[in-house]
Order: sequence, then structure tokens, then C-alpha cells
Amino acid sequence: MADLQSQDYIRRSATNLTPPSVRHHELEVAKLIDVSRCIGCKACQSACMEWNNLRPEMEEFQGAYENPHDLNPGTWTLMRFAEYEDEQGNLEWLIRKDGCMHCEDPGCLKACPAPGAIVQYANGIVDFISENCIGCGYCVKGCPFNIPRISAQDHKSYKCTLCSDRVGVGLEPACVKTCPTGAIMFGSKDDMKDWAGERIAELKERGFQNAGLYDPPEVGGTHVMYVLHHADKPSLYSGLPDKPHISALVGAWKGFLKPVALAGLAFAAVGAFVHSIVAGPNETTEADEAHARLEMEKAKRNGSAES
Amino acid sequence: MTNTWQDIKNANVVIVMGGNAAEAHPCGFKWVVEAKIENKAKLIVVDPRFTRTASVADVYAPIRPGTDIAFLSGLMRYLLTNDAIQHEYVRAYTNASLIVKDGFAFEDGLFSGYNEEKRSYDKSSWDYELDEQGYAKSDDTWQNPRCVINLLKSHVDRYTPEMVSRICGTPQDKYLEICKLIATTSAPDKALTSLFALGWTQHSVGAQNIRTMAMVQLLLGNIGVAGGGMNALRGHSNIQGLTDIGLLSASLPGYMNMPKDSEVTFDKYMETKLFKPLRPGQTSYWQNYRKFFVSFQKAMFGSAATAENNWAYDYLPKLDVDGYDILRAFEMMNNKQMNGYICQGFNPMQAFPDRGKIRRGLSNLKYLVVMDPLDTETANFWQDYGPQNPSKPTEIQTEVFQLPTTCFAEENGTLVNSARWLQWHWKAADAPGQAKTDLWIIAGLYNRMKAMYAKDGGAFPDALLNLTWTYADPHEPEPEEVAKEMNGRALADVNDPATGAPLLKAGQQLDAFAQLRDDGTTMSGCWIFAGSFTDKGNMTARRDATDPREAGIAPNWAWAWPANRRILYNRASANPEGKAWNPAKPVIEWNGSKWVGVDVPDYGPTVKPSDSVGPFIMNQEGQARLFARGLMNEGPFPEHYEPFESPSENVLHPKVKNNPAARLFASDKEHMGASADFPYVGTTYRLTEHFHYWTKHALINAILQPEEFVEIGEALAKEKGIEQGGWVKVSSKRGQVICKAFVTKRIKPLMVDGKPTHVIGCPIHWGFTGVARKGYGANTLTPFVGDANTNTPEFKAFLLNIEKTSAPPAVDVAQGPRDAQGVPKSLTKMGSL
Amino acid sequence: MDLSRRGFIKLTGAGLAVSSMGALGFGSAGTALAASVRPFKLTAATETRNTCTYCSVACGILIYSQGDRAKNVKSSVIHIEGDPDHPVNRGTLCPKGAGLLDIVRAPGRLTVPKYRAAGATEWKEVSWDFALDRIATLMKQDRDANFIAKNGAGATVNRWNTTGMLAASAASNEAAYVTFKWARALGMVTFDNQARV
Amino acid sequence: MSYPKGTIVRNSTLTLVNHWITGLCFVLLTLSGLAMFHPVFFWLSNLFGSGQWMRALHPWLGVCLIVSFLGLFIQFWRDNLWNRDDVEWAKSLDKVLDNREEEVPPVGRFNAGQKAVFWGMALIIPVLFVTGILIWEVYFGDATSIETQRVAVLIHSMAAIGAILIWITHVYAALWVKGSMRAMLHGWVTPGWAHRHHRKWFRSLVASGSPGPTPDSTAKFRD
Repeated sequence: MADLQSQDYIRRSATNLTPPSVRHHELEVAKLIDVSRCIGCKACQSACMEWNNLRPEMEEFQGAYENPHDLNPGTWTLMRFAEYEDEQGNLEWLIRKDGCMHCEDPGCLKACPAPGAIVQYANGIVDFISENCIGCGYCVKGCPFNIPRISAQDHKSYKCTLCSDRVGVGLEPACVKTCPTGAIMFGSKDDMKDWAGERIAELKERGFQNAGLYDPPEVGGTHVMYVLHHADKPSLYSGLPDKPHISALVGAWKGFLKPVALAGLAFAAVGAFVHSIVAGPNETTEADEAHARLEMEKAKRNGSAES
Repeated sequence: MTNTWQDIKNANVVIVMGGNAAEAHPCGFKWVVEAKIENKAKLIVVDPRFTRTASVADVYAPIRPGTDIAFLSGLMRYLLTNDAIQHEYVRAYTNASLIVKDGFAFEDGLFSGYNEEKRSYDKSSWDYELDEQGYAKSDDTWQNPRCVINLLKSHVDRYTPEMVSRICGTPQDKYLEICKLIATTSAPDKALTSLFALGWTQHSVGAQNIRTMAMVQLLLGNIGVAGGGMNALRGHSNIQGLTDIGLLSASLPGYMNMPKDSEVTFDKYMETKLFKPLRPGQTSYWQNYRKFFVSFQKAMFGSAATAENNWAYDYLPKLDVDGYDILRAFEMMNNKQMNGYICQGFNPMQAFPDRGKIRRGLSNLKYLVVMDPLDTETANFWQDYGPQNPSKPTEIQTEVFQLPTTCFAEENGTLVNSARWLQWHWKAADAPGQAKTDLWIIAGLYNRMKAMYAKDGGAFPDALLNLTWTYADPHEPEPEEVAKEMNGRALADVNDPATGAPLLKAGQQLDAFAQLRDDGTTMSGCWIFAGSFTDKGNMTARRDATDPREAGIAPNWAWAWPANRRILYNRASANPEGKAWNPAKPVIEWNGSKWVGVDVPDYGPTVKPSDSVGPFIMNQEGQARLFARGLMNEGPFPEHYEPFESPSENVLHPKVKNNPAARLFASDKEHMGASADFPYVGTTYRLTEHFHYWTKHALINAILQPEEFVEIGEALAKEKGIEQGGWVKVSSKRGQVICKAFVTKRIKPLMVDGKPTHVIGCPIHWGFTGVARKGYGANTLTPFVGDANTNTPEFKAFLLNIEKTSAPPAVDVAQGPRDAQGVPKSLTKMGSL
Repeated sequence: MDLSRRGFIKLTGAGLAVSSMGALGFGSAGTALAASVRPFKLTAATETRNTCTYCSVACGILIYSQGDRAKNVKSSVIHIEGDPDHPVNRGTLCPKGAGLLDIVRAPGRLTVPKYRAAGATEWKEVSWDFALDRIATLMKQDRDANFIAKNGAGATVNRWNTTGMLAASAASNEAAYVTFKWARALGMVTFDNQARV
Repeated sequence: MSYPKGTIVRNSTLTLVNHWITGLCFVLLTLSGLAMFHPVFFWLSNLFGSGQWMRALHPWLGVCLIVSFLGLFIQFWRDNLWNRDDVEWAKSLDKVLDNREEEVPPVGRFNAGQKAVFWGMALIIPVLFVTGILIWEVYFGDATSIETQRVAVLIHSMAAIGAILIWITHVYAALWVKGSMRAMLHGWVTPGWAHRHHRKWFRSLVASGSPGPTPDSTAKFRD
């Protein structure tokens, strides 16, 4: 666990010990995606590929502007396009940058069975440490946003790192820097919330009465937030979950089942042990052998008589 | 652009029409978003498609491709009838008050002086009535029915909202909402900015599209002010620079004109360049033309250009036609009138209309030279790439050279951006393999030809042998040397003509074009660049981004032509008394003794407001022109003409359907389709993921948009049984493309003259080279006809048909050229065939 | 000329706030971080200011190349991102600009002069001398055969219209001007550029 | 296989091999499964070389297990059918646990406890297999929805815990009832063992003169 030496972790997958917590005074960062400013140009996607040296497979045109057609191990962020007509028939092209939300309470980390394969830094970034990843796909099941993807080549899970390598040296993530219209902003979580407030006020002035911030409390808030013009209906934006939460099934699996199962197994083992002490072995006695012999001989005699 | 990119943030209303700024210029578009946020600006988008720009617009209206003039003329009518014009500005700064000659008329779609046989106008009646001193007559009261403003009113009167909607297919309510919003910027302290690009230029009425909007901006008083202007968002990193330096068939550097056949002598040439003021006291800066020209000739031919030989006037070729533009060049090739062609970083197989004609033209050449960093379709036009390029190599007798060049990352130099900034860039890496700079290659050809002519003689070698070539290394001039040459320097000591005080020492770099002389004592390769590389250093390399008052000027960042001026016509940002129209955003103001402000005045720095010198100092009137005089080929006022391929009649004047002054070659006339066979309106455009035909070589961009497709509306898809992502055959009279269909809600049928009209959108980015999937190229479909003034091809409005089809066989989509048996080599290599 | 961005700022004394990503990077405190996050890849790369080659917004870019320009290094570009000091783009780049690396290092980049003889079915790699000699010869032959010194009316026109040229739209002004000089001195009139389309 | 004189064959050689393959698979699956289930067991992944190896092997072991268990099932299912004796036996479970088996009603080849283990495993192993397939990321990760997989992974874990509990009972019973291990290692039991634990089975063999494991085995009883 040499990596804990960075003393930057606040959570580490499949680890029951408390990470170093003396250096707790770190700035929590956040990325704010203002959907109302986004022009869907995919610069973020381009910069993400470039900075992270990713080149996913070139696909075919599949009847949509989404290219590739979904997130994949080499596509950590993806512009999703939804043509939406409201009740009055007004067309809106709702374009959303999809990618890891860096939850405060990350479902992937909760589900991960490999110690240290998923970590959360004190600045809020949830990062996958490939060295420790075993490729089980539990993070996929744990994530409320359907983000992680397992590589078919190396069987490791991949997703946006929020450019932890850039943030670690004091820079902003590559997608943030490149965003031509400033639809992606980066800073402290508090500052981003303030800025979102200004943006929402402006959107309301422009007639978007339901404008709001997407920082879902069900996952403890996220370090990637959206300003939405229709915050009442996040699912309009290519299926952004209305109320994202770690599935109850995952909660059961990673929550109560773990202690209950351990207790059950321990109970069984201890029960057996106690029984072996109390009752002792069940041994075949000489009497049993004698009974058996008698019966066998009797049968033999009967058999001979018959023959 | 008249203004800067950052200045867009000062706008109150932004109109994106004739362009798609968010997709084609995302980083410039940030300033629109900034205007929305910081300035509470409203964004209007008018486009045949609901684009990504429209996705962030406050108001979007659809329009049928090729009908912008009707829309904008209707807008002018709205402004004039609702008195939503900035009166003081229009009166003082435009030619609204000037009186037009009696002979000028407009009837049934034609202006006075039309010659049907020549398809051109005698423009002599398109001018002002002059007084005895040769000045234009004027009526500031606008009572005279012949004054420009009244002629304009009656000219646009036909463009009622009903008529606009009938022609454009734009719903009236949306149209009127836009008119109303734009009208708000007629207030002196409000500004509208117009952002446009090829959506306006690529029409047979391209120049008039832009001119119409410029007139709107003048009526609103939005030229020269912060947050206003006409902002052409240029497409390529140095397309502005190449235009500035005159690499166009009829141009010389600094927007001087190539001599014509008729201008047999230098004096004759200068006769048309006198630019005598048309109003009293005006500057008419082009009066200095002779200084620019002589200094240019001195730069070109050095001591061989003398007063005695008329500054080597004969060394320059003379044009026998208006221009040898690209359309003419390929027409000549098809007629076997050309033997050689050099494509320097240019890919006409993708970029020019009617690809079949381009391929046939190149096949007729004796030799073709392609200089490019990338493997282009043009260089490979002779190869068989299957249906996307069905050439037969053995039948093509063209010798082809493909010369590898460096790209931006591997060389130093300046590029001129859309806002006229010259920005120096530095070499970051070595060239790959044997790739060489353009400077090295051109120098190599120059030195070889010079040696051959010096040794063997030949046709008129004088100009070549006397060309200035004084570079330290004649085989590869240093960019700094050439930059200094364009800036210009004194060839002898230069003194102030008024005081006799010494201004410049011989050999000293010029600080400004005002120092140019017509006596051969100065030289400057491109007069508008004078001041860019002075004895103080390379001004284009300046990196001070400070921007006083965050005005969007950044005066010390790089250098802008002319004279480091960032907003053109900025004198018009102040009222006639010299006070800013918008006190919150002054550009320059009169402080009692001189003009001061955040920008360099586009005006005499000490010319008093009371002198009544107009702000448009390059014009002979000193005023901007609502009436263009003879400067436009199809009329001094814009008029709606249908595209050459159009689904509807010209409802304004059925007899004159198309631009009467546009040139159409006879052979191309036969290749124009009729709406009976091709019932849908096609338009071509770029997608934000790609840059023209380059980024199909860049894997990242190929991943972001891998394959050729067309966009169609749901109604058309339903009518034709086309599925989302299904294969379609798109055809015009000139060719066909087989690609996928993107069925979208963003294109809706338009009601044009009572008929539903469908639009098919054709993104242009795919070809048969590169890492992206192989495509036909939208130019397979487009018509070979150009704008009447610029001959820019009509890519934006033509006729198409579309049919559902089945997926093509694998061999037809396989990458790479084919072998002699017609089998793609990429497949035989893999052994899968 | 000092090619680095920081060097230039010092040179001009502009005194701007500079985002010095190269200077940051890994000190001793960073090594522990490196155990978990990916190491910052630009720590000692050479940074050069340039301008995006695509559209006319002319975004400022920072090109990072491998190597410190030592004699024994052939530098190659490893990363490109926006120049935060540039007043127009302020560090941002569009999807094309953000992917510039892939055009600089495109598989379709040409590295060797090639020649295709009349009727040939294949390219042939040739030397620069062969290519330029042959082009110059072909041009001179055509020019000498078709040059129009005087028109029908006997006026000097010194025009050559049987060989034409399309000039680049992304070449520098300097390349453009030298091209202009050469082409016009030859009397070339069929001479145009991308502005037309 | 040869057996000592006077012994009864409890399990055929095929059964022995089949059982131990099943058992080995089960143990390895338990070790790897527990490693992926709870952090306190993750160290067990080292037994497989690494976490990645463990993750890769686990599902393949599962495939082996179900094939192997199918063999056991075919061999054992008939003798594990429930009958009245089992009810009686189950009623006397306290006596069984107290090692007073002589007071327990006689049973056939398998007693009710063994049958419960058999049917428990016969039920759970297919469940583990099916749910395991659904969450086998490498091949079936995209085949079903994530929600389905969440259900599957929860059922898989619960089923596995159930299987392990049964297994603990099974192993303990084998250790507790002396002679059982030998029956599974060498195949034979003493007549006394058979008489004590599976008297009806013993008597059916004696009556048929079969050496075991079933009355209809062809070999003659050995002296």
C-alpha cells in the first residue's frame, strides 16, 4: 500500500482501514458543465483523446452525431445529442457531455473488490488505478451513471480521470481548457456552485423557468455538475438519470450481505467445531461390525440353502 | 472582419446568417457566448438547418438556401417603414443623401444598361449626378426622389413580409420577430454584429448577399462601432494573408489591381486609379495608389524598376479577361487550353464544383505539380479508387509530381487572421522525412528557371532575371528577410515633403505606409503590411495581451493591418461632433486636439470634426455606400435572384430568374438540372468535427465523424422510405454520391410559394485519401457556376434527388487505390480477396 | 531568435502572468503522487508558440516537442494545446485544434517527392533534384511555347496563361509573397487561391 | 481399483474421481469467490497468481464445476430421491447429532442430511452458473442490461454463501462420521460402517450379494 504514501486518498476500494487523514485541508475541485453554453463541438472529446493518448476504434456512421456511438475504454467522454420538441413544437437540440461524474459517494468504488483499484483523492477526483484492477466489471454494476468500460484487450476498467495528472500539477483538465465557449468550467466546488447560481439566474431571465444545477444529493453530490435548462427533467438530456443513486441491489450486495455472509460462514464453522468437541466423532464400533457380520453370514447361509 | 473576434462580446444583438459560427469557428464563437452572458445579448440564427449555432440561439428561423437577399431586403424595408434607422449616422456617414443620375432605373429584374448578349451591364448610369466641380449632388433633407435613400426605399418596397415568407419559406412570425429584435440596434448606443462566412459567399449572388447585410448595418449605424461591423469569418488560417498579398488572378499586393490589356501603359493604368474625391474635403485615401504601386514595383524588381521604364510596368502580365479564376482555369483545362498546373497546399478535386469536370480537366494536363504536407485527392486523381475515383491510369497522360512540404509546426512566419492580425509563429519540430518548406521549393524552381533563362534565353526573361532575390541564402530565403521585404524600407534618405525634415535614412525599415513615396525612394512588397516589421523589431511577434477597459482590442498583441488598426472605420464609432455614439464603449473620440481611444484612429489623427471629413476615408465620397455605383456587376442595389438550380420561379420577375450578370460557360449550362428530375434543394457545409479535406487524415477527427452522410428531414425520409442511418443515393445532373442518411428533426420542409420544399444537407469532408472512411465528396454534385463579382462557386444552393439504396459491396468502400484488375490493393494485401 | 514562449516573454518584457506548466511538474513532493496518478507528460518537453493551421480565428497554440533541442535530437511534436495568453482563444481550442497532433503526425503526411510518368499506374519515389529539374524544364517548355508577349492589338501584355497555379491557404505570408514574386515574374495569370472558394 | 477383503464398495472409482474434481473446483471457486466478495479474503487472490488471473479463472472453474457436478448428479440422483425413511430419520436428528445412530431409523444409501446437501447443491450450482454467466464480463458483459447484472451478482453472492454453508456442513459431516473420508478417498467402507449408517443400503447389498455400491452391481460379493 505504498501508494497511500501520497496521503491524498480519502477512499480506497476494498480497503477497510482508514486512509491517511491528517492532510485533510485540500481544496475540493469540481467541473461545471453548462449545457446552455455548449455547442456540441466535441473539442472536449478531441482534447481528451489527445491528452490521454487515446484513439478508440473508428466506427461507421450510425445515424447519429454521437461518435463513437457510446463510451468505451478509449472514449472517456462523449457528446450526446438529443433532438427534443416541446409541447409547443419548439425544437431544442440538447447536447450533453457524458462522462464520469466523480461522485462524492462513488458506486464504482463501493462495488470494487480489488483493494486500491479505485481511489478517491481528497480533492474529490475518483480515479481508477489500473495496476490494481482485476477486470471483474463490478464498477460497471456499481455506477449509477453507466460510465466505466472494461477493455477487451487488457481487461481493465477505464473512465475519465478528471485529468488527475494535470490537476495534480496545478492545471485544469484537458476538456476544460479546450472548451471553446466556456461551457466547461473548473475550480473549487464552492466556486463552481456560485457560478452555476449566476448562470441559472441568467437562464431564468431568458425564460428557462426550470433551469437548475445537477449535483445529485443521492450520490452525495458530484464533482462534475451540470447546469441544465430543464433541471426538472434531466432525462431529456440523452437519459441523464433523474434521480441517480447507487442501486439498492448493489447496496444489498456490498452492504448488508457482506457482514451477514461472513457471520453465517463463521457461525457454521464455529458450530461444527463446537459439535465436534461436544459430540465427538461418530465412529463405527466393533458392535456395528459384529452386527454386520452376523447379517452377512445369515444371508450367505440363506443364499447357499437356496442354491 | 471589420472588428476583432473579442469585440463581438460588445454586441447587443448577434446575427449569424450565411454561416455557422459555432461549428466552423468555435473559438471565435466564444465571444458570442460571452456577449450573451456579459452583455445580455440576443443571438439570432437564420439557416436552412437548425445548426449547432442555432442550438444556443435565442431566435432561430429557417430559410431556403439562396434567398438571403429577399430576407435582408425585407429587413431593410421593415427598418425604413418603421423608421428604425439611426438617422444621424445614415445622413452623415452614408451616401443616403446623394442624388443618382437620371438614367438609372430598375425594371422587371434588370437595372439600366443591360446587355443580354454579353450578360453584363453598361454601368455608366449607375452613378451620382455631379455638380460643376465634379462633386456629387446631395439633398440632406431627403426630399429629392432621386436621392439614394428614396431610391432604396422604393427598391425594397416589394419585399413585404408576405413576399419574404413566400420566397424564403421562413414563417412570417419568426421573420418579424427577428426584424423587431434587429431594429432595437438602431439606437445609437446599441450594436448588432453580423457574423457570416461561406453561407453567403458561395452563391451566384454571393457578394450581394454580404452587401445587403452591410447596408442593413449602415442603416442601423453599426459599422465602425464596438460590437458592430460586418464580420466575415474566414475559413483558412492564412486565406486573409494570401488575399492581402494578392495571390488572386486579378490582384496585386495590398488590394491593388492587376493591369488589364486595355491599360497598355502605366499612365493609362493610373488613369483609373485617380480616385478624385466625390465630395468636398474628403480624404479618398486611394489617391496614394501611385506610391503603393511604385514601391511595390521597386520591391519586385529593384533597380530594374526606374522612372524611365515606368517602374517596369511591362514586367507585369496584363489580363485580357476579368480574371483567370479557378472556374475559368478548369474550363480552359477541359478545353485543352492549359498544359500545366501547380497546386500549392490546395486540393481542387475536393474543393471545386463538379468533381467530374475537375478530374477531366486535370486529365488533359501535360503536367501537374502538387505541393502539400498531405496525400491529396488531387495528387492521386489519375488512380483508380473505385466508384469514388474511377480513373483509368493508362489513359491519362499527365505527368504528376507530389512534393512533400512542411506544415505549420515546422516553420516560422506570419499568418493573417480574420481580424487582419499578422501573428508570427515559431518552428517547433523538424520536418518529417525529406519534406521541405514552400520557400525552399519555390526558390528551387526560381533558381533553376533563372539559370535556364540566363543560359538558353527564352520568352521574355527580363522580369524573372531582374526579380529581387537578395536573400542571404538564395536557395531558402529566411521568413524574417521576406517579412522585412513586405514591410518595406527606404532606398534613399527620405525627407518630409512639407518641412524637409529627414524622415528615414536609406535602408531603414518603414514604420508606416504614410512614408511611402512614388519616386522610387521607398520599396514595400505589400503596402498594407508597412509597420509590421520595423527597425524596432518584429511587430507581429508581440505578445502583450493587455486590453485596456477589456474593450476587446489588445492593441499590443501581434500587429494588425492597416497601421495596427483593430476596428476599421472606427471614426464612425463617434458622432459627427466626435463623441462616442455609445458612451459606455467608446472606440475613439475627439479630445479637442486629436482623436484618442483604445484603437488607432482610422482617420487623420488631428483632423477636426468640424472639417466634415467622412469616416469612410477609402471611399471617394468619404461615406459608406448604400448605392454601390458601378462597383458591383449585377447592380448598385441588391436584388433577389434565384440560384441557377432552383425549385421555384422568381416570383418578383419571372423573366429574370437568375443573376443576369453571372458567367455560365456553355458546357456547364447543359449540366444544370431541372426541378422535375431533381426536386430537392441541396446545400453543402462543414461539420465542426472536421476541417475541410485535411482532418480526414487526422485520426482524432476521423473518429469524431468517420463517414460520409447527408442530412434530411423526417418528412422527406418518410416520403422516400429512408431509414435512420440507411444507405441512400444522392444525385444531381452532374454525378451521384452513395452514402448514409441522417434523418433529423432539424431540417423541416419549407413552404415556398405555397409548395413544401425539402432541403438535403451535404457535409463536404470525405474523399478517397486519409484515415477516415472513403467517400465521394459533396463536390461530385455541385454546379459549376459562380458569383457575378467573385466567381465563387454556387455550393450552397442546387438541385438534388435522393433515393433509398442498399449497402454498397465491400470493394466499393475499401480504402486505397486499385490494381490493374480493378481490385483494391488494400484488400489483396490482406488476402481477403 | 529564442523560440520558447517563456523566452520570448522575457525578451519583450511583456510581464504577463504565464501559466508555466513546464516549470511546475514533479519535484520531490510529486513522486509520491506519481505512484498513483499518471506522470505529467510535459515536465521537460520543449514548448513553442505557434498558430493553429486551420481556420482564421488563428488560435494561439503551444506545441510541446520531445527533446530539448540538443544537437543529437530530432525533435517531434508530442502534444499541442491552446495558448492561455492568446487574447482570442485564451487557451481554448476547437475539436480540430485540439486534435492538431494527429495532423502533424498523420499517416498521410508526405515524406518523399514522388513522380508519376504519363500513363504510369504507380508512383515512383524520386529525388528533389529530379523533381525540380523536371518541373522547371516542363514549365520553361510550356512558357516558351505559349507566352503571349503582345496581344492582337500589338500592345505588350507579357502574359502566360497555359500553366496555372493555386496558392496555399495555410502557407505563411512569407511563402505566399515569394510564390507571388516568382509566379508573376513568369507572367503567370491563371493564379488563384482558396479565397475563391 | 482393488479393495481390502471383506469390505463394501461405497463409491465407484468414477464417482471418486468425479467427486474430487467437483470438490477441487468448488474449493477453488470458494477461495476466488470469497476473495472477490470481501476485502478480508482478497489476499486469497495471490493463490491464483494475481487478481487478474483469479478473475479470469473463476468463471472457467465454474464451467468445470457444473460439468463435473452434472456427472455426480447423474450418478446420485436416483439414490437421493426423498422417501418415508428420510422423514423418520430427520425426526431423529437430535440422536444423529448425539452420535446415537443405533437409535435412529435405518436409511438407504444416503440419509436425509446427505440428500439435503445433494439437492441443495443441485439447486444452487445451476443458479450460480446462470448468474455467473450473466456477470461474466469478458464474454457476456454487453449481453444483458446492467440492472439484470446487478440482480445476477446479488443472487450469485447469496447463492454462493448458501453453497459454502452447505459445503461446510458436508465437509464437517465427512470428518465427523469416521470412515466417510475413506469411502470417498478409497471407495470402500467396512460392513459395520454400512450397517451403522446406511443399514437399508447394507441390507440391500447383502440381499443381492452385490459388493456395492448398488445392489445390481454385477461383481460377486467377496469373502
